[in-house]
Amino acid sequence: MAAPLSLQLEFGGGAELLFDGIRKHQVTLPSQKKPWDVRNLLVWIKENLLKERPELFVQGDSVRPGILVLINDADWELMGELDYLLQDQDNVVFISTLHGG
Amino acid sequence: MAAPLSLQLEFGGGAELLFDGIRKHQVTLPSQKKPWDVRNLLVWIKENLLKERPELFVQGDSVRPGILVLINDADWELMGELDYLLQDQDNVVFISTLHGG
Amino acid sequence: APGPLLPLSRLDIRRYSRQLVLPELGVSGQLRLSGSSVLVVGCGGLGCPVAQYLAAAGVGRLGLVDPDVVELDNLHRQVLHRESRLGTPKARSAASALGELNSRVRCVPYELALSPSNALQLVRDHDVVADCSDNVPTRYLVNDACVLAGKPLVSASALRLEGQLAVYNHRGGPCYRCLFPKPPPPETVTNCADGGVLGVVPGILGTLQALEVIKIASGMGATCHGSMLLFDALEGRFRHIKLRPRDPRCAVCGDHPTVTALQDYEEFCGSSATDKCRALHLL
Amino acid sequence: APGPLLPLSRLDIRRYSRQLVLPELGVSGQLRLSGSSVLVVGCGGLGCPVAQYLAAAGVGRLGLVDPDVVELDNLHRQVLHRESRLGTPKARSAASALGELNSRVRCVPYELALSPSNALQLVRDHDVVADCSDNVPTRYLVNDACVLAGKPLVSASALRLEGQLAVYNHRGGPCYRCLFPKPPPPETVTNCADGGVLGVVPGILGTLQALEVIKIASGMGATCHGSMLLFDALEGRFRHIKLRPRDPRCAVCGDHPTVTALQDYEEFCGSSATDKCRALHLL
Ligand SMILES: [Zn+2]
Ligand SMILES: [Zn+2]
Repeated sequence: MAAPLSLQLEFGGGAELLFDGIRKHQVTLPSQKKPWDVRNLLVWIKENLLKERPELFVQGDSVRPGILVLINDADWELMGELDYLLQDQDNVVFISTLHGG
Repeated sequence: MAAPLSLQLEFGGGAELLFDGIRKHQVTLPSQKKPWDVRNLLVWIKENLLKERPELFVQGDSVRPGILVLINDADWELMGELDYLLQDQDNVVFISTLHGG
Repeated sequence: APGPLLPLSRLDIRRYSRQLVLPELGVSGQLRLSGSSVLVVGCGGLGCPVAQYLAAAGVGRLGLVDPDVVELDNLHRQVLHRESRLGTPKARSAASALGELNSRVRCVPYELALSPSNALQLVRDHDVVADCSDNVPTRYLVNDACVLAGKPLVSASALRLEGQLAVYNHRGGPCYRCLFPKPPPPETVTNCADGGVLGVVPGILGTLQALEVIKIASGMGATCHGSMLLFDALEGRFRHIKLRPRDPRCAVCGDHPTVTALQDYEEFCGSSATDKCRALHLL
Repeated sequence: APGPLLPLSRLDIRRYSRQLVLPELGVSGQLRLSGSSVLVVGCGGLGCPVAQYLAAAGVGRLGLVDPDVVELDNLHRQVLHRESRLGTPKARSAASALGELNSRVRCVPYELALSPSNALQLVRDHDVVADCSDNVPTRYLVNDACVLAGKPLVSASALRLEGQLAVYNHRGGPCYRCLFPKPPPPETVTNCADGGVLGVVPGILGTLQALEVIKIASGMGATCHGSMLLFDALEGRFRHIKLRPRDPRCAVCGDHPTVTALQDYEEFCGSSATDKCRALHLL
């Protein structure tokens, strides 16, 4: 059994608008048999935080194109993307790319 | 006996010019009987790092007016100033206030 | 004092439409902005971008203070001025450029050096003060005038490849003297003439300074108070510093202030209030 | 291609004296700057401060691309333009303002939209590209043209109270497509017209973008490559993000690229290359 995990989730660049405009969420993931990875986290967010229009946030089992995921201020690609095993107190940021000038 | 301490020292705002223009110094303070505080650190810097004109950096047992000291990104006044007991891996910044516009 | 909150005209709504749609600002924030006045002390490397973005955003009135005239070695960073205005007082040159950008803003040039005899009245006549000056005595003068007049002070500075930004005397936070009770020894102070400055560095600090002014004047709230922003252009890196609280023993904003009127700041600092010469004792 | 390194005139030495004294720049850096050319794609909220500080710093030649004319709702953030230039092409308005600031810089207005048919030649004619555009298809077009022409790309964006900055295709680092291989669904993209933008936010991002261009063009070295800077104006906070390396499977900069010529980017993105209307399928 993996113990419950405390995470700080942040949404920015407009992605926060899918979460009632709230940028910072302190969340606790319940304990589960397998360790929590980012793939599980996305499902958990979709089921527990996302209020509407999930297609604007997730696509398949990943985030939709144009959202950058940061784990402790590093591009998630450097951390293993969906397979990254979350640690207690991790900071995970979902940021929509901006195109305005 | 206090064990040796590894510190990152940084100088900026012009204070680096007293240290051969080098901004970041990774230093190890030797073990000594009493724990290292910032007061001791200033003496150590004066004796080991400061090349010339110590009066432009220290005044009495403290830094000269116009230098802000930061311990782990917080104003040293919040940490106890000269009496703060240094911890291994602390980051200590000495920054000269700028006045230009 | 804030002016009356006149409704936005149809042209104002067009002009500011891109920021009116922001829920954080909205019509009420824009009205507070256009009802507010800001004193910009110094129309140089910092003052130019500050005044430019405050005028564009629709601050009601801008007081522009500078005793100097435009010189050729200003133009690499003082972007409101022009080759055709070389020799013109900077405050007038800035006011004229701002008028072309936004004629709805009242720009008042003050072609003079801020001094103990005029500072308090000028500061009292505005809601927020932006310190864009270039020397130590003026930094203390502006601070003390803001404390005595009860005005928030957004202070920035830039030199070589570095910059610093802080909000003082705001919402119970510290003032400049709380941090720096004693002025630096004159021989340790470098000015832009001696030390140089990459022109875009005051541009970066000035735009950040304008943002903090806009947040205070529009009521969006300035989160920069109680903290300082440091910028290192060579590394391209920002650092957020947590500052000490207000010092109850501060000479000017403390519980028992000893500075209750403006002083002689050139004497206090041992240096002259111009960027041109470093220390009085060198004269 | 870089021009010949002409020596600095006596007036140049006066004009740039405050940055010539910086050991990090010096005469050799200034000469590289004045021998270099920069393409600024977009003369709006980002392009104005970028071009302003590049011209002030003494870049040799500035190409200014924008298909639009100056409108009243631009003036809260597009600080090179003026009320008297409403209706004038932005590229021309910007070039004219820059000429008044620094007549030593050659400013070439291109009153056109960057397109697959003209982008490659324009990018090839400059040493560094600043993407100050306002829509998704142009962002991919600029990126691909920079990769095909082998030019560094300094890219910034701003919306509402946020901004982002990165250097792409530089010193072996990633390109825009390495990070974003697929364009965002058009219905998820907000532009400044719909979402709004606080005017000073592109001012902050644009000055930071100008700094990165100056560092690359003068050879001071851009430390921003391989990282992204995020700015949140409400919190007044910067965040430095470590980015992935170049993707060897990237469609345009990878080891076996499939994009070897410019494409139809409006089709690729499913949206139009203007800030005005959001998605082609909505037309
Ligand atoms: Zn105080
Ligand atoms: Zn790529």
